[in-house]
Amino acid sequence: MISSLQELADQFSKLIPQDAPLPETPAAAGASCAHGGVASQASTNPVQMVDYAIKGWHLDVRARPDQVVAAAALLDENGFATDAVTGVDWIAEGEMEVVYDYFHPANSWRVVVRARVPRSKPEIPTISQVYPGANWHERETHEFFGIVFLGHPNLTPLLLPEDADYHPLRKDFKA
Amino acid sequence: MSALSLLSSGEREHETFILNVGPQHPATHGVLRLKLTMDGEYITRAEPVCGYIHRMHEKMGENRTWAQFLPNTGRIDYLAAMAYGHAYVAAVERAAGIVVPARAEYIRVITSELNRISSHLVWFGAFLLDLGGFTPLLYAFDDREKILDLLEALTGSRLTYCYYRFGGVCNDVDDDFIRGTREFVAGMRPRMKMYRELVTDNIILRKRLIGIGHISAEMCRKYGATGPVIRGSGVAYDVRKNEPYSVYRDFDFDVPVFPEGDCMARYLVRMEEMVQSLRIVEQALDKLPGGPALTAGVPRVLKPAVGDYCFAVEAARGRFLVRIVSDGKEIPYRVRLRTPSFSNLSLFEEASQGMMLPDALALLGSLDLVIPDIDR
Amino acid sequence: MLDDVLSLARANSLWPLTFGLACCAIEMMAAGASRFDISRFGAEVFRPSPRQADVMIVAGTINKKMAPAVKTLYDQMLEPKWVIAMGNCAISGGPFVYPGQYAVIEGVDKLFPVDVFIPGCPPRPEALIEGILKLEEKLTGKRRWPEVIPQ
Amino acid sequence: MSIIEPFRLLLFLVGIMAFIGLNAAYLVWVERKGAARFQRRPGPTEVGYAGLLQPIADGIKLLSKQLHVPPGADGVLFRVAPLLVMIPAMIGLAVVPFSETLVARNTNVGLLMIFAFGSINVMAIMLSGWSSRNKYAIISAARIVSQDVAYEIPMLLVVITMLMVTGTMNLNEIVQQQAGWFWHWNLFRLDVNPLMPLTFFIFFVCMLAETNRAPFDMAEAESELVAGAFTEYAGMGFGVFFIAEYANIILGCAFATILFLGGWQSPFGVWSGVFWFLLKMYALVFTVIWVRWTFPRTQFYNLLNLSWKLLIPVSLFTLILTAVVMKVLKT
Repeated sequence: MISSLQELADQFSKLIPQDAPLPETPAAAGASCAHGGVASQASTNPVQMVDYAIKGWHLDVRARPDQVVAAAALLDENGFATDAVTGVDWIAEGEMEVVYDYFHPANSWRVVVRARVPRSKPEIPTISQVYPGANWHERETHEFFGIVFLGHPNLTPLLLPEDADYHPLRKDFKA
Repeated sequence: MSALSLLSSGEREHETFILNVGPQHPATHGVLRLKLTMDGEYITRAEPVCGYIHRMHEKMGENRTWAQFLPNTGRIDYLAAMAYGHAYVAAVERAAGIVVPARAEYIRVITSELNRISSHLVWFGAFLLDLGGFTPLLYAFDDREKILDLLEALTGSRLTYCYYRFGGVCNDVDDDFIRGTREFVAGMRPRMKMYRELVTDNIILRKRLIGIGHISAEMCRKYGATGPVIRGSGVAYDVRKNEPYSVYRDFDFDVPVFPEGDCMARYLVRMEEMVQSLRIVEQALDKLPGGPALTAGVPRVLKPAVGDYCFAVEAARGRFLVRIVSDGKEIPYRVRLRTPSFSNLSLFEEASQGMMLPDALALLGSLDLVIPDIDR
Repeated sequence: MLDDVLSLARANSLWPLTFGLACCAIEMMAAGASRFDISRFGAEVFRPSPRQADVMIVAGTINKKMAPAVKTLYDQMLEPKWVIAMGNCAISGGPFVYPGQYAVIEGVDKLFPVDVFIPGCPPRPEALIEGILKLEEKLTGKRRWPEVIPQ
Repeated sequence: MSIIEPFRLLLFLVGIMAFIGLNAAYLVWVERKGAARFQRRPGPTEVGYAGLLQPIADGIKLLSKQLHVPPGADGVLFRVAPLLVMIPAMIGLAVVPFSETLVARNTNVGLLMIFAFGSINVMAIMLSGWSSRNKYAIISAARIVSQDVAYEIPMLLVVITMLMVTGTMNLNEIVQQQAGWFWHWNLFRLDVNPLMPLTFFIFFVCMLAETNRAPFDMAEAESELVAGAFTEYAGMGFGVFFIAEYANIILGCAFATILFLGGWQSPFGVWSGVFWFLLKMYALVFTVIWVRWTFPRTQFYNLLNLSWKLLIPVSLFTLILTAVVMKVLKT
């Protein structure tokens, strides 16, 4: 159990070493200062403390897709609860971002973990075995963005009709 | 596997049947559908099927300007629309760096808490209706109408409020509202006592709720269940205390917590929350500062700074989180609405294992679901 | 003569289907509650089974996933039956219609015939009562109360 | 038997049918008005004076609804069930003495007859649930059988207790034994059964459960089983079940009045007559309605637990107690 967010940030730094650069496409590198949110605005450090009053969370973690399960397990050990899983379609950069929100039931801590997957092959491992509550969020993200959560037990549409084969929240979606 | 066990599993399969509860069913409060695999009256598997009232709120956010999305916030959770408007407005204010006057924050707290009481009153009535008691519903609606009168005079609508604006609220409160609210608070306290005597102490109700539908604190954490559900499981998690927003720091109120984790605990949490909301409203009226209720000079077409921003509030059903992504244009790039009912319902499948049908419906009622809040 | 008696009886005993879709359903409940009390017109007998209901109050948005279920409910209701479209969503899709929308049915009259439309988002309970009175008027040809014309 | 006896019986039969129909119609009105009063609203006011024509409008509407047998249902049983459900109430009321002379058939086994035919009620509702080919209806049918079996037993034990106290199965004689001031009523016969009020209470609870009224309305548990066994019934089929429900309440309350409250006897020992019988019966009916709009529904298994673990042992105990007390008093 951690006693402060700094401790958690240190553990995350160990989990996601800074020297391993994130796989960034040239398009993303060019557009990141325009779109990428706080993490890409500043340094390359994937683990950053953020001002809660400005952003609404404390710790921002940029992970590779294969690190999100380990990140979820670390947060689970430290008593965090799953808040939401969602996607953002960065069509200009050819990428999709999967955003994991966490809150702590006993403290005021908020952690955001984000990972980017290429738009052409949007696949990311599921965290539903760590947090069963992420199951539905991932189903929803799958149906709205077409992001495939590898290993998910039941990746069927949740809110759209059972036979829906469209992904409405993609930016290039036309009804 | 022996032939015998194959046979018995096959027979067991044969004995269960699938019961479709909903989309039109009196107990699902709307258009939720439950696919229950039943063994007699016992539920072996309960699979909620949602989406029957999916209304594209998140996609609509990407199709209209920041201000044009405001009416949508009133229609996600129509019972506690104020808190939803609050979260969205505050998230945009955070992104655009708009400062809200103190008077507006106080008015937001007063209206949100009144709305919370009215939402809990509807839950109270509908929950008792699930349990087969019809009369409390009408008593609760009686009290609710008084709140609606107050809010209607202030906001112009009875249910789907669109009252908050970027930088404040659209109408300042007048003396009539303040006097009416004080009268309501004074009149509501004896009614709470009456509800306790009439309903809470009823032996049949207690038999139906105590020890039924147990949800552990760990399960709440794993599923992200919040609001009265997690507080009924012994965790004092309340966004108003854990991540204090608006002016909630200024008020003296308690977070009711009951450790049992059964339907009765969740019932008592909500009943107690109404009392606490009355306390907050009273204090806010006492402390209500002067000044404007809307910041002047907020542009009609807003272009918040680039980046993503969150704002979480304690809605009547739990933690409501708005995550907005702005690309510096007049239209949001993405609006993500994390609704409490969605997470609260997702634990139903695990929690209802092996329960009997009436108990499972009591559990469902105690989660206090608003279906458009799940489907969005 | 017999027709008159029948339609008079039917008009005075409109049992609605317990069928709430969205926001308007709360106002429908409010119309049944003490302040507005549609039981005055004998219409408070909300029947959860479509077989026993006479009038379907479509109170809310119908999306493409829900449309087959609503259609089934309408088919399961027995003649004579009526439909009240309550609220803008049931009339036209209401605030949820925009070019390129993918989920909402733009009006319940796309699915089956509607007798009375009640505008509003959501309509007030008084409006629902007026809608029921309009339906009675449609059945009997007579209006129960003189219409109030706003000054 | 005189020559006019068959005509007299026929007249009574018609009278009983009219009585049931009128009562069912206006008890619905009383229930709707009463519920409205409990809930601080006016209730039906617009259809006739104070909504008095409301039941007639409902009745005509139900009669004029489309007839429908759901596809896949057992057509014969589906149609027969509403007819069967009326039988016990009709036969029961045929032996109920409304006053000393106002009784269709004064038989020596009236008590037995009511119970012998009472079970048809259960069978009819079970049939309706089973033949509807609807899962809610089947669950409801299963519930109602186990519920009525569970509640028949304590009710019978109570009736046997009363049988020992009165020593006759003739309902007319039972009432005549209770003549005089109200402490002669069986309810206050503490000398033979010190737990007599409790026995009455058990009888009343069992009667609520037998007639499927709240808080024991498992068969038509709206928030769980839509409309229970009657989910698929429409129009007059549903209307008949509605009437039968009230007819059974009337029968149950009439029976309680005869067994415990002195039937047509006046509480003051003079001016006895049918007026007193109706007054007592309607007071009980009103209590039934009152209970419905006050309490939530019990769970199904609590209902069975209540019967098997509490009511049956207690009613057995009162039975034995009565036997012992009577034996001691007589010797």
